[in-house]
Amino acid sequence: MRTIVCMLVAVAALTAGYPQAAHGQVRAKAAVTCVSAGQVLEYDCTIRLANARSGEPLSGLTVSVGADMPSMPGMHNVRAVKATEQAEKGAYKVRLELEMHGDWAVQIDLRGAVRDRVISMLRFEEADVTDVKPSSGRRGH
Amino acid sequence: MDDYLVSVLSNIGVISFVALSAYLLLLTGEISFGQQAFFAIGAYAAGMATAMWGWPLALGIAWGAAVGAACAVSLGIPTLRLRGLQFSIATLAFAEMVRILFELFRYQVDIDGEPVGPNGTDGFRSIRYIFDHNIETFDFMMLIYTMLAVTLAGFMLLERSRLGVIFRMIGEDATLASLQGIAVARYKVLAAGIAGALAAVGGGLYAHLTTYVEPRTFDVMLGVHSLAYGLIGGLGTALGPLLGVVIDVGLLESVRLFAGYRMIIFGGLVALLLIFRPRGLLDERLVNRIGRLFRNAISGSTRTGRGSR
Amino acid sequence: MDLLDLIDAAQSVADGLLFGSTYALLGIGFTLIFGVMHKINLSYAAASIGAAYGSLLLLSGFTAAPAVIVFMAAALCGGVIGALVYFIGFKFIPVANPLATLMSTVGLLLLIDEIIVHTTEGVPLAYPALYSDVVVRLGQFMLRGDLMFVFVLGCACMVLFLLLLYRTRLGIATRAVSQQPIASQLCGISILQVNVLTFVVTGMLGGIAGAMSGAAIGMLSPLLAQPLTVKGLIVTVIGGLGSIPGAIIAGLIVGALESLFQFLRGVTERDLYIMMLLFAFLVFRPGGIFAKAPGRD
Amino acid sequence: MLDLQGIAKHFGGVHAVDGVDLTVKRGEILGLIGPNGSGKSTIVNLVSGLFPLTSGRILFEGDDISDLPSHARVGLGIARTFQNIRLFGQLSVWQNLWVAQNSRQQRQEVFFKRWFGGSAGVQAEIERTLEFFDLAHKRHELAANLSFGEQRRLEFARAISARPNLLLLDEPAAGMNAEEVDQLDARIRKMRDDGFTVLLIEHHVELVMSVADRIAVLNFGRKIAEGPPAAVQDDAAVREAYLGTR
Repeated sequence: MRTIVCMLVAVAALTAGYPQAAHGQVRAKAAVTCVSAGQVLEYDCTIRLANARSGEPLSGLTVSVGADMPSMPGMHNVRAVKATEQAEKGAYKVRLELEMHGDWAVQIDLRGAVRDRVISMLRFEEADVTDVKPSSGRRGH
Repeated sequence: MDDYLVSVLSNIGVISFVALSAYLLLLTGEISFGQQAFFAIGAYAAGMATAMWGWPLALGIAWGAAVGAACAVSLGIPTLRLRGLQFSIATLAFAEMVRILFELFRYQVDIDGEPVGPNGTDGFRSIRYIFDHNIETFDFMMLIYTMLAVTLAGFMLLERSRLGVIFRMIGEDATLASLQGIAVARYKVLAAGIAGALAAVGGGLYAHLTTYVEPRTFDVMLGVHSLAYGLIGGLGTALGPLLGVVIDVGLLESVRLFAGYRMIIFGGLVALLLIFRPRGLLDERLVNRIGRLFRNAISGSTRTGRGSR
Repeated sequence: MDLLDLIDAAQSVADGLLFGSTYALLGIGFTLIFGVMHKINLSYAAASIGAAYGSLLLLSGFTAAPAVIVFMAAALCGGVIGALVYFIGFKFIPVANPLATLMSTVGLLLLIDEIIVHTTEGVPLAYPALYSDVVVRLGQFMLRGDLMFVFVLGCACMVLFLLLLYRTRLGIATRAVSQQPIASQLCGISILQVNVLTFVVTGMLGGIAGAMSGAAIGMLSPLLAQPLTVKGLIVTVIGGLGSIPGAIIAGLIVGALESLFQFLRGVTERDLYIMMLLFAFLVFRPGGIFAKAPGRD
Repeated sequence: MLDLQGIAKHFGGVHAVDGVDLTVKRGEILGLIGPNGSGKSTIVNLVSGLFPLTSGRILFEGDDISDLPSHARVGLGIARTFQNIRLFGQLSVWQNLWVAQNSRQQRQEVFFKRWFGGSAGVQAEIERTLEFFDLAHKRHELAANLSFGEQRRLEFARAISARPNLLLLDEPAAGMNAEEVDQLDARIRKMRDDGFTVLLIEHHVELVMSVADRIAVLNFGRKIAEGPPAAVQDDAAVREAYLGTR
């Protein structure tokens, strides 16, 4: 009983000290297209960033791109690479070096005027890269 | 601090929770291939609490832990009476059931004009708590490690307590333990419940760390790895599984010592290590020996202290 | 449900039953190793897939090798991998520690799987399907030639295997070791020899099962190892740990049910129901379909 | 104190114990002997609740305990040792004794003391037991690292720590040399003087004859004789069981 009371008090204390949500923050969305860069497992990706609500392109940000395999959490954590901004407004380019073919969660971290993280699920195969389609089961038999 | 280092350390911290969860059950002699199920339950429950219902993070994670513990207890009651191997397979079946249920689970609400919530195989995206509240990744890492430190302190206390001794007794010889008057079934369910809560805390943190989860994150491999951490690191102390995580995620994966061949090394390491140290690097004997050294050092110093008086 | 649906359902059950022979073979392998060592070899299904890959490697020099050769090569590779698994994962690990062997075989599972991923870069390879152009029609109902081939081959392997187990000296020694290890040692049976041979034989069986699943699906992928491991475990448990006839029947049942569930409810839910079946068996009937009365101790 | 009423245990077709009536009175040492496979160990296992009875009843201090799980029987004060030593090898000697201390007295301890380190009284009692069994210097050693003789003593000490009303000793002299048997003899006598009730199962006939107040003899799962040591020694049925028909 005493333990339960202690736990409740601890939870209450933790909740009280919490920051409030900063509303009205800019939320980003990203369109990612990747093509094979010639080398096996190397891909050139173009990222077009935009304000999720207004749709206007987001430029002048520091963008770093990492990748993780959802099927192996925390195991294939590819070191994040800085993306270079392109002439086209809101477009950034990056070269990814992956460890194996398959589904990757490309993780785009934005810093600067907008701080956000956008996740894009892509299937990297030998020839091409496709979006992971909704509810694509990976198994037959 | 380097972003990459922060992300690796955060991963190590989060995975440690699952490793500790599997370790606790290993102490009571049960091999569970299903701790990833509670990791998943914690991740979804905590994610739903913060992203969909707007709860604060601490409450969300506590809620995830509670749901995880409740599920673990209700799984433990029918399965813990099974013999070793059958229990392992039952937990495996349960974990797969949970994973598939999450593949079928769709429940989204509209937040800021965007559907948020679990969406079948696509998973549960935009658990954006740390971005909405401007929490730096470094601060979140510190949060993970604070909670890990608290958990470890709890384990240290457990090891010195009667409860820890009872868990180890059950693990070594359940029949003999019951002949010391220990209600084995009750303690096993208790251990399963705590283990479920721990894994769920890890899951809650993981969901907020990566901002997305999807069902296949929680497949059998995660559970198998978390078991292996305890066995590599050792079953003598709670530091063992942490050592296992550091060796695997920290050394093999992040330092890129063996580049893409990490899993081969890992698999081989598990197979070979068990030949030479069946109870891991930090096993009971080693821990006992170190403890004795400490005691000798302390008693030695008090003895000389007395002598000088 | 009208007649057409009924025929479709029956069709999927028949397909599943035919494919279930693969599960039955895997189940036999798991069961036999469990019988002799009293340990589960979790790397078994991965080794089977590995053997199927090995057969492709062995025959990579020859273009379009005949099917029989492909399967024999798979069996050969399976035998070799089986022996390796025994020496790495079982031989030197203390018998008294069941946990250690379980994990060492998990380690081997990861090892084999990852070696496959690395040598093939994770890309699925085509596997020769056999008699895929043959279809036996009975009105609306039809039997696929490749599945029938798999089934016939599976049955032949089972018959051969049972003959080996019950009619040869090796088989008798194996059964003796599984029932009375110490007594059989005193009778002059070398446990090491029997163990190695058991792993080789079950490895060959697994190799054939791996080749069979490759042939039935038409391709090989490292992603197959995990579901096949799970299916093998299910079959072993439902068949009652240690019962060979149980494993055979459970393999066919699981194959048929799986296919039926898939027909009725789709792929995702199929796996859910199979897992629920396994869970229910463990909780309510842990001894499997042919549960014996509990003996002494 | 302990009352076995027609207990039987069948394993498939094997009638390991087949309708035995036996009474252990408070404060006595009852020796239970019999040839190999006569069902002695099965009786201990039945009394400690390792497997269920096929038929019959077990009464302890007048209450039927036939259906109680084994940990509850320990709670009532029935402790035992094993024919082949069973210890918690990965735990220290002290820990082995600590958890075995499961008497009513310990249940009354305050929460903190009970789960962390034990109260002064409990600690003192463990120390006393350690001294009595000459294990005090091995207090922090893992049980697995002890010598055979020490392990036997630790097992004995652990059974005593439960402060049992009834102690079941399953072949405590197995594997001991003459000197150790003498020590054991002395310890069992001391325990009777301290008010323990003992059911002693033993192969070592001299030891039983020397310490037991009464002796019961089993053969093929049935009781064939019961009485004071001298009387049992002269019993024709007993001689026949041990030596075969003349």
